[in-house]
Amino acid sequence: MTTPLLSVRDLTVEFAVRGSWQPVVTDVSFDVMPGQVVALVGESGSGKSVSCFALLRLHGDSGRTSRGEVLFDGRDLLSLSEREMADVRGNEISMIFQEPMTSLNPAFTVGSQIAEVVRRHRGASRAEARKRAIEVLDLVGIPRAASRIGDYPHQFSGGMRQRVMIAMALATDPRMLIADEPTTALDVTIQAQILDLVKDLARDFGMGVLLVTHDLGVVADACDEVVVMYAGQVVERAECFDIFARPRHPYTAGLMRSLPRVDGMGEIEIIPGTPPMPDQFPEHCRFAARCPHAVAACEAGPVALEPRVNGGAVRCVRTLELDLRRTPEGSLA
Amino acid sequence: MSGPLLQVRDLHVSHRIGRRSLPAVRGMDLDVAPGEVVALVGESGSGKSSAVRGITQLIRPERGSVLLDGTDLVGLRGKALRRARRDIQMVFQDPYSSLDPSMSVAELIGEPLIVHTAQGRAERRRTAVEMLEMVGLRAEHADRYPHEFSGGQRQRIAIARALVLRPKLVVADEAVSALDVSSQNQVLALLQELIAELGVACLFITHDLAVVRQIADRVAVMYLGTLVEQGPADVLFDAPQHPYTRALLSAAPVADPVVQRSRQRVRLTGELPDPMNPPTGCVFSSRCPDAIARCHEEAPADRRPRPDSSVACHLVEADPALQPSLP
Amino acid sequence: MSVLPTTRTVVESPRRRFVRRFTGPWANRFALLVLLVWLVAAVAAPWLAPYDPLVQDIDARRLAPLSDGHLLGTDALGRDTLSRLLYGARVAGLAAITSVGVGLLGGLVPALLAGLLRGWWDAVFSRIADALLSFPPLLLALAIVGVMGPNLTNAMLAIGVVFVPRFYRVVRAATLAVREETFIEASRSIGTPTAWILRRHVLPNVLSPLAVQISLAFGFAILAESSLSFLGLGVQPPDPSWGSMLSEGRAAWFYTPWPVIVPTVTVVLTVLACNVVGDGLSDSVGREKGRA
Amino acid sequence: MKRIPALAALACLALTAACGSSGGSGSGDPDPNAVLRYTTSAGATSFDPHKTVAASDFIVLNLVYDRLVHQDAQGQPVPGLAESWEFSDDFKTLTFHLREGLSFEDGTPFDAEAAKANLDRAREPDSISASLLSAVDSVDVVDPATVKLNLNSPGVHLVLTLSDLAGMMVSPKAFATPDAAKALATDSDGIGRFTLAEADPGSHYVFEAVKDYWDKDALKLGGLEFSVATDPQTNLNAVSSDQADCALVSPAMIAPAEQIPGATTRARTVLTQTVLYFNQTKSEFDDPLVRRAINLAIDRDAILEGAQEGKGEASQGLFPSDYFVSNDPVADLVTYNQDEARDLLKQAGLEKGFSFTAVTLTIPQFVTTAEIIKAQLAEIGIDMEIKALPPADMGVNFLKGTGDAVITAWTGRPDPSMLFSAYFDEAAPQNVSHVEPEGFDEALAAANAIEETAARGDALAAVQKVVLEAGAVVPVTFNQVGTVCNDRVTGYEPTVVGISEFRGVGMTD
Amino acid sequence: MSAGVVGRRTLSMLGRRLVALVPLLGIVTLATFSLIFLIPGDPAHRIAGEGATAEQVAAVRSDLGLDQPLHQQFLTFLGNLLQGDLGTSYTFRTPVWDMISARMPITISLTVVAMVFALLIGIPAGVLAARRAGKWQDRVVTVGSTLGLATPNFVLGLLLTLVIGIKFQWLPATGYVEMAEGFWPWLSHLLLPGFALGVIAAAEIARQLRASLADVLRQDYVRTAVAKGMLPGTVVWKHGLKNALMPVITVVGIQTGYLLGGTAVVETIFGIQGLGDFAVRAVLAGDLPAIQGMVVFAVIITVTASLVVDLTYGYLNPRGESQ
Repeated sequence: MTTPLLSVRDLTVEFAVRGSWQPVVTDVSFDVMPGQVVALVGESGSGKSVSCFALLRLHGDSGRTSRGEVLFDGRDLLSLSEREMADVRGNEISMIFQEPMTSLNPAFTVGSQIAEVVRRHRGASRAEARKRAIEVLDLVGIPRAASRIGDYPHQFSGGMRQRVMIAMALATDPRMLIADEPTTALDVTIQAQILDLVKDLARDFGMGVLLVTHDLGVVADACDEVVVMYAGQVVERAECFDIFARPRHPYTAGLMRSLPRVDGMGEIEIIPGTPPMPDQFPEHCRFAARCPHAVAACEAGPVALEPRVNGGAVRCVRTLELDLRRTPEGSLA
Repeated sequence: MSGPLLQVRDLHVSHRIGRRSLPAVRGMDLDVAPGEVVALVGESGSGKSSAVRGITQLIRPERGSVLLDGTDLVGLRGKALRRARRDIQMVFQDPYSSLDPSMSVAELIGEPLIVHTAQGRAERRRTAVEMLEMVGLRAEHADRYPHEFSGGQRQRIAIARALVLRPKLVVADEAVSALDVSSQNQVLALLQELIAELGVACLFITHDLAVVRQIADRVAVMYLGTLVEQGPADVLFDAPQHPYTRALLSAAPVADPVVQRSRQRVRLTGELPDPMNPPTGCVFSSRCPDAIARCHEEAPADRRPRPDSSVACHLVEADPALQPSLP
Repeated sequence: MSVLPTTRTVVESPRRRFVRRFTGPWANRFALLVLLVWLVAAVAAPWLAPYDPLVQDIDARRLAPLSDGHLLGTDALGRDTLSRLLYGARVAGLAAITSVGVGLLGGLVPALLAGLLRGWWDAVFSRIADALLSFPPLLLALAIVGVMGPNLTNAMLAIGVVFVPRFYRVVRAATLAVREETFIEASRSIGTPTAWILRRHVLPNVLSPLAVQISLAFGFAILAESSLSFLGLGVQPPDPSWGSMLSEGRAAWFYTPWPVIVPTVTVVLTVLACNVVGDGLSDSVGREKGRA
Repeated sequence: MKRIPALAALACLALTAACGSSGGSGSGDPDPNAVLRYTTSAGATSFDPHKTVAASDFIVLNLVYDRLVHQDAQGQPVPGLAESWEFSDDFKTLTFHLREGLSFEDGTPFDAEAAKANLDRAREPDSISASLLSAVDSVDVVDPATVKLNLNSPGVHLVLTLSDLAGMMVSPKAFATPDAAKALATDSDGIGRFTLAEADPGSHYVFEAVKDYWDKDALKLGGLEFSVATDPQTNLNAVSSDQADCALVSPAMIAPAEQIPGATTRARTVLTQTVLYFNQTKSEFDDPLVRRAINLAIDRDAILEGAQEGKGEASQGLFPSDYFVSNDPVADLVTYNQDEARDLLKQAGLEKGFSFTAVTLTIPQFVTTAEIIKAQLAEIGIDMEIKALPPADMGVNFLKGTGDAVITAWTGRPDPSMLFSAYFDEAAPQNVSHVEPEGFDEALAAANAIEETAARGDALAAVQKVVLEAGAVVPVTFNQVGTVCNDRVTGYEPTVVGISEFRGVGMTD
Repeated sequence: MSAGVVGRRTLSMLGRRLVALVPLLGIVTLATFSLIFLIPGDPAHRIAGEGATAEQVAAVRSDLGLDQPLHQQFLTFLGNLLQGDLGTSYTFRTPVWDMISARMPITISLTVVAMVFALLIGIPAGVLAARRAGKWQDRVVTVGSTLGLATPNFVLGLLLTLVIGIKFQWLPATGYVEMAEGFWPWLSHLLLPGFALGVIAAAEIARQLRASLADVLRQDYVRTAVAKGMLPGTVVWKHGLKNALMPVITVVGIQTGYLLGGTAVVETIFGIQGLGDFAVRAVLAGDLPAIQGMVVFAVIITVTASLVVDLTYGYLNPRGESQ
């Protein structure tokens, strides 16, 4: 196997809450290989977005990375200077966001916003940058790209804006793309188009993609590897087909089963309660309070992320005792 | 049961934008039987929210009738409309803005009682607490304010408020789409349980097909202001007739890689046309992968492939026995 | 159905939350204290003032503070500065209250009507407000005073007219914003009568931005009153106003700076307090930003 | 025929220190092209010397209009446009010998015809000077260089009267047109040291020196810029920061002005007096008892102290204490005696008091004076409301009927009789109530028939007694007036009349 | 292309704004005309003077056309106005327009200098505070601007004349000279009054910019710019500022009116004979034509300012017209 493009090790992010630092994300580790699409899955508040912002150090003054390393091509991004980091952003690692409606600057034309990043990182001339902008807009399937680079973001629909965002992210031929809920705000038919585009780009350009989402449907559709987060921790990490077929963590299983499916398969089950807030994270298993399989051992102390059967990792003391597969009848075995 | 509870006929709703009028719903027929859950599905811009507002008279429809239990809501004004509203209550999409932040939970749940009943303060409070417990909150929550609750909890409050008058119909406008997976589930289950228990009919508006499948008895699919297909949920999901319904279903990913990656997909190109100038002929003709020349020229009439469903598409074979005989 | 876990936040009504947030920063508490002091001074000036503010004592002119029973000294005519300051607070307070009252009278109701009814009302009222807004504030006040004659009542009236379009705008915008809120639609969907919606949902939510404007208007009114009096267009001599005290003291600040320093500090402090309270209000009444 | 000894010696009596002071402290010769920047607190309401309503306009107008007679700093008459003059023995004819070869700004030659036209215009009923010239019956042109005034009564006072607005010469062409009054209001057309080059009425005036002016000693400047800032402090600031070369100083400003480095303040007690003057047709002022009561209710020392920083003099009558007209006859009329004031009010049936409105100037000194008067009148039960108006139109408004009384400054007049004629003569436009004290005409005529100073002083003192017994005015304080100039200014000397003519003032580099 | 589109849109917006001005100016003119009815009692009587005889009052009445029907009076007023005839000042007996036009350059100079001060101080301060939100720099700016807003400009003016003008003699304490006499003499006379006048506007701009920029810097598109690798300066001054300037421009428009009003006080203190000084004199004298002329003129200035503001909106916000 090749070496990972991005390797995240024990990433811990803290946020200032009423004057004290609260860990919001604890010991997150995963790898992304070139050409691979890795999904970071979790509900809101699970720390998935915080983690991916921390990779590019985009979490403003109120957050800090207190531990861990983010190795990109062997370089630790967390030890770079601000200026060096700025050279990485948008150049070697690009990022797209959830809200295409608000992620583009309304005051500048899309052409200038794309050209800007080309000029910044490639030192291209105005004309070259403009040419590149047309090229990438064309690549992401914007019709009549040459005539649309003079338009402002508000003149594009949501799906088109997300394409523009992707075009902007691709303009510098980055080796890695971080996509934070790129399809959540879009209609399903448009969502499918965008997902296909991302998949194609990963495949065609050998780009590593980190796809942050809460939608297991999106994961099932597009990803190679899945990292499931709950309450600021990675609870399970595995190859896509395997994790869907044989989830090893009760939360993963619960999440999959709580989801209504458009194909009508399976009975819906509900995870009772709500996830804990960062200031209520327990020392022991963070899912124990909601876990149908919880036993006394679950509350004995911190649970480590252990290697998982069939590869990956899982954070559950009972993982080997439980069979969390969905039976054909849709009930627990 | 005799006849539908809600009978919508030829509903037209427009929005005024400056001096221009933007048609959002153009001719919609829809029935909801007592105790039935009907889902109205569509993407953004399909006009489903406008349809809801036209049905509940939050916007006065341009044309058409909305019969609730035999009374036409269109044209009702003042007191009569207010009285009629007792039977048709709403749950809104955004649980953050649909509850007045300056009112306590008990006041919020009690507000419909002030309007429609002669209950005194103490009685209202008792009723409110009852409702709170019914939606899984506790009596001590009654004196708190909306901002102290999570989204799921707020939506429970909104449901309590909608059900406190025991209406005949609850209209839920994207009631769970702003919620997280786990609370979405909880709220959905609660809603399902309560409407079954109270025998309330529900018009459920959403863009999420998976949710529809879970909750709906019947489904109506909207595209650009018109219903393109409607029928029993199982039938519609298993054998969608309209190309748009098919596209919609195939675009919604299934959370199972094995199934998902082996599915046949109907790829749509392009985006929703401008509602100010819809395509000629069939509204879907500009994006339809199966469109034939006729589709661009003539708007299809509703066809009935089965007694309980209808499709507006030239390519669908109608059951001749069910086709209304033309004069 | 399962019972939910208890919510994490402490039980707190919006009013208590507002009080907690508002009284949090020391600047707000200090500003409130300043305004309170002046309120008491204005109300109780006749009892608090050690001397008659008009009584002259040519032999005790321009005394420095703390001399001869004059806590803040005396002015060029031997009048007690403290007493004049206290009575000046009345003038300032009266000016502020009257002008804000005029502003509210002229601005609030049309704005609610325009915001709720839209259409014709909105068009007419908004045109008038625009027209009023195109008069520079102090000049409009000057013109009114110039035509009606310089005295305090006219000056206050004039400043009030300045506030009308400003209040109008704020209230109209807030009404329009509230109108768009889903909870109004939700309430309408229940069948709530319009008057009830107005009273129970619109007004409370319009009041907070208005409160902010009012406290800022108080500051401006005091500033404008002192400016007009400084120019001799407000309070007529010998009645004390902070602005006229400053302008009188100014002729002789060569001899002693006190008659200038005292009213200056007073005006600055009071206007500062009004503005701080306004800022504090706008920070405190805002809806909970973060979603629970 | 004898020349009237002007008020030379008398005037100097008032000056004491100032008379001895040297002109300017500047060194070197004045630069003939220098422009002096002067800032003061009032401009001109009109450039029509005859039809203006403000006597104080003289301050600006004297720059552009020469008079038949000029005054020196001590108030003595000196030749102006008339090289000399003489009376007939009975003082009923006054003959002026005019300077020859002069012409007006518009080129019209200055001759006896022109002088006659002006004198006639100054005697028209709507002229401010009409009452001052009521002794003149007719004006005859004797020859192109001689005019003769035929008088109906002895006219000793006329010489100095003609050194004021009354004697200013305007081009006859300018006032021959129908809307002369309007045109002259904003532009001058005269004969004098300067021409008006630019005027922003009420705020800024630029004067250019006339080339080859006949009196080389009087004109040492290339020009004069007049700026008006109502606020006295602003005027001082202008000199402090070298934005002006000279500024008017009023009593309250003398001490601060003396602190300005590189500048010299020259001020002296002058004939300019703060008064409270009644509109006898209004409020309770038709009753002489009331008017006299007010005269007694006022503590003038307190006002001198409070409003003028002690600079000047508390009035004991209409003239300063060392003036040639004695205040003795009115000593018990102009004094501070509240008991008697109350008594008089009681006699007038007003023991409960009354209220009235006094207009005054927006200038701090006057506002303060008014405030003190208000406080003092309150003690005898009279409630005075103060209404402050800007200098440019306070007088106009008062004359139009605004206010029941006015607190203002009467600018010094070269001849005491002018003061009497201007404010107490029934016909005088400044006499707002058009009421004349009984016996006034006779007393004044008698004074104007006496040439010898001491005797004339006594006669004028009698006029004063008539006026004050009628309570026609309340004298308050005499002012110290002067100018602060930076040390480049030479030759400045304050005049006893209290008006800066800038005669002989120059500037060094 | 974009420039053309913006240009055309701007032009059409300008057109619409100009059309919208018609009713506005109509109301303003009517209001100005109506000032005469605010005169307590009979205006003719007031103008003629309290002691005037009945004939004199009648003469004034017919002179001013007050005996004509109201609509006629208004039409006359409007007609004169359109011809630039603002009447003749009662006090100075000079056409009001002449007086205003003579003083206009002075006051406009002063206002412009004040506004330049306001922008030069307000914008960097606002940007600094927004970038360092919550830090000591932010607090300094906040305290400074709050203080600036609360300080009456006459207080500041007095202080400046005394300290800078007189004590240190660094700058002239009073007066005004025309630019024709040189740029520096002109500017130096306007620095102190301009500062005294502009501080409130500077404080307002700083506050507004701080609020809006802090808000903009939290926007998704700013995060996008950072994620693109844009350097902090570009992010703030390009992406942030252009969006944050909208409310600031509004403030600038509003402050133009306040500045114009403030000249009344500032010109009095600095002995500048501009329009503010003129307004104060007219007001003190109750000189109705002068007051009316003043008001009309001031409205024209503020309306022009708001037009400029709207045009700037068009540039800053390609989405649409105002707000």
